[in-house]
Amino acid sequence: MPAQYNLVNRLNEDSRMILTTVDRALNLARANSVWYLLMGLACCSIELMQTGGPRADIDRFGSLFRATPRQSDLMIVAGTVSLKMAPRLKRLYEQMADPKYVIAMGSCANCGGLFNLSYSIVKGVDKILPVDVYLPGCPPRPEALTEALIKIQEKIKNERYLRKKE
Amino acid sequence: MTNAAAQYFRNIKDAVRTTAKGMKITLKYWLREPAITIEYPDRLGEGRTADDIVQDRFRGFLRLDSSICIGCLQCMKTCPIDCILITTEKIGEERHLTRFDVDQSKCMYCGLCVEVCPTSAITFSKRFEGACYDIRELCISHIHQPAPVAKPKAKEKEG
Amino acid sequence: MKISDLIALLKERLRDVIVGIEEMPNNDVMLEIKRHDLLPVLTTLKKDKELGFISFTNQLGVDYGDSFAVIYNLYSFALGNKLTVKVFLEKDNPEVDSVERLFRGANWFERETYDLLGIRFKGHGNLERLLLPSDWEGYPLRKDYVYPEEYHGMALKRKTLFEE
Amino acid sequence: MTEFLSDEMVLNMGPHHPSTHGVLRFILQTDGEMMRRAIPDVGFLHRGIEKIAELLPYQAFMPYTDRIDYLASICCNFGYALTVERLAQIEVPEKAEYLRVISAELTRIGSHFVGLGALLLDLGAVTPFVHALREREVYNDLMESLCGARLTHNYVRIGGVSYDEPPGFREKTRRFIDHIEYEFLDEFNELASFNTIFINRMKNVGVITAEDAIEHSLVGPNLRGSGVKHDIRKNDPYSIYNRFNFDIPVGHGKFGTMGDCYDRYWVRVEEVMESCRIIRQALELMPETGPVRTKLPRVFKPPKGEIYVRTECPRGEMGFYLISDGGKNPYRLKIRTGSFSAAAMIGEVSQGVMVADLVTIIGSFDVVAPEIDR
Repeated sequence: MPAQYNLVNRLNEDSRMILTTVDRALNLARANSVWYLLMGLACCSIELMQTGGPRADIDRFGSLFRATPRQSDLMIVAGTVSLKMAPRLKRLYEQMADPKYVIAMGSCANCGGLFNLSYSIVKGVDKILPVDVYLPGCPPRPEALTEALIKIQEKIKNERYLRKKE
Repeated sequence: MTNAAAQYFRNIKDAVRTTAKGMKITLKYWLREPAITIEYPDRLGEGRTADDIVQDRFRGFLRLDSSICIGCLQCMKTCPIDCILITTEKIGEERHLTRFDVDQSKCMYCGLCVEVCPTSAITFSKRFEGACYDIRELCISHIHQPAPVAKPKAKEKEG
Repeated sequence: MKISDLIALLKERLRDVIVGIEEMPNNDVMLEIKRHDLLPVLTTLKKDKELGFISFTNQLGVDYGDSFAVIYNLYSFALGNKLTVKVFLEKDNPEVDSVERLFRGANWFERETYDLLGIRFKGHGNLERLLLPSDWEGYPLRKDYVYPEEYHGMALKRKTLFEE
Repeated sequence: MTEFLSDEMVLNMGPHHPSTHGVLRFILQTDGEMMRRAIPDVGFLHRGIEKIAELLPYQAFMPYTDRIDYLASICCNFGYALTVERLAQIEVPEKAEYLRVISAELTRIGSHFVGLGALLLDLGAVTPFVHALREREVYNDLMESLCGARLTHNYVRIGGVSYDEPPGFREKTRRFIDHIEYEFLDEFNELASFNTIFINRMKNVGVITAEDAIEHSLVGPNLRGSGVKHDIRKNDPYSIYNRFNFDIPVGHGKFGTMGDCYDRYWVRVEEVMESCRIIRQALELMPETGPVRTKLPRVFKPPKGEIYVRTECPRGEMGFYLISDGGKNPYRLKIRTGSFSAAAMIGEVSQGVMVADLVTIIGSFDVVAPEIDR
């Protein structure tokens, strides 16, 4: 069993033993049920669909797509965000319940990518949303998206969820 | 009345038949060997790495062989979105490459720079994994200390 | 139909209004007409039994620097021929009759041309911006278009990673 | 605003809605379950590709054509390359023509898989979509071995193609199309196309007559679904399509009225079979060796002139109107796409149907958002 799945391996190091354990247990549950919002905007949406498809099968990680922001934890911004779409994207992000994460999938979402020459594109989704993981590729392979999801899971596992307000 | 009853039973028969058909197809793929799913990243199969699941010509991250780069700046000029930055400097007698950065977050993996390179110094690797928490990590430097550029003529003689 | 035959036929039917007619590459005929003749000419092209250009395939606007042009691509199922109709417009008053009533498929094409080039179509039922947001300023496909700096507080420039 | 009937309601659908196939928005004016009007609102993916074309050299614009219709990138590549070649009168090597046709038809198959699968997904049948995606993975591997990318292939170049076929490509392609034609489509039809519920939802919905279809500039499978036998590959043959023997499938009212959603769906299924036929013939005829690319000058300048070239994409006719002023960049490039007029048509045919049928109609037109907005 990999180290991060072990709930009590830091029993002796941490003085706040019980609290961290609850944190870890919670994080384990959270990390393995990351439901993502079906935010397919452009070319990357096909790869996003194929990631949920039979070969990459992202369900293995407990992730499945939701069409509504209210039920999702992760927003995969898959594609080019135009200026007309940006306010809608922001609203969808605001509708998601906390804690929420964002993957900028592909070059366009990272920094505008090949549409840097265009007049109607948001140059990078991090201008309007806080992005957790950047994923290069145009479009990234399903395996690359899987890797990004693992990065999100790692991030969730390292978070101290209950002590956030301190 | 009898008509309606006949229709009712026909519907039941139809439902059973179509469900059985669907289940047959599902069963066929369920029992299929090898399975369609590639269990990236944990179980890729015997001795396989992430590079083996992509095809030979896969256009992944750009890679530079700085020993044969002649510093002609063709790739930088041909890139439509300026995702390559090269600076050269004259140190002593020879021209040195001082900077060869590729912005992988912006790159569209079109291959124009690879096609235009006269010595095939810039090529595609099979690497596709590059997710990171900070976008600055995706700006990849290929030159860490000034390296002398290769001489095009010398290269030709070798070839 | 052969290109030369089509040109002869068009010359016969539209004797008075043709400004220029020439052969284009790819088996196409370019017919240039004046602005106010557009609607009658397209009506003739569509309604004429022999010509029968009933398919409206494409429409675009062009900024030629000193003038605008609207180009229509038509196709005739009966003849199997393509036809390109071109109308030049003045730079300061780009306005032309709408053909939306004649070809219903032209509706969105005209809206798009209006959106991106600012060419107005007289008689169009719903001439609004189609692709860009309704509060967008300027017409992007004009040659003298200057990219905006920001839109609703979103800066449109981004530093490259090399500068950071 | 006061003119609203008491039981009328305005409903917003999209731009982020799973059944609108990308970012497409509809404003629905409904009366209970009946729909009075549906007004499409597009432009959520307007990326200004036509402006970008004016800023880039001819060769450098090629990767952008991939993104016009990401499901059929080779067909778009093909159309653009053909336009420039016809204007500059560049000869394309024999083998490159075959590789182009094979890859374009493969793309058509892959694109229709998503189109058909997504339509079924919208109607609530998730399984056929997953089956279609599974076959698409095989197609993706095939294309990846040919040109190195799964989706945005960027394979066709002005004056040829970028790579020769990889070893074993013919064999793999043959196996793939055999599997599609003789195994997968039968299975798919059994699973979905001839399902009673599916037929009942599709037939007599969104009927378009042939006259209406022509009047509204519909193209491609949407036009053929209404019974108009018009295919650019036959009527205005480009490349080497006139060497192959294939039929144009048209709708004929298989279960309901001619020109309904089922006809448009069925035309696509039959087109997949026709594409398989073309690929099989092309694989037979393709020369073993030979150059695949004409050498062009590094700064390529076609002569001054204007040209309009149409090609048959999976979503219908794709036309490139190119104006060259003799410089190294295009002066103006207009891209006419099939989805553009189809999206306009959705608003017209969805008057007076049920709200749930709108989803059927959108799916049956198989629109792709970037093709509408460009």
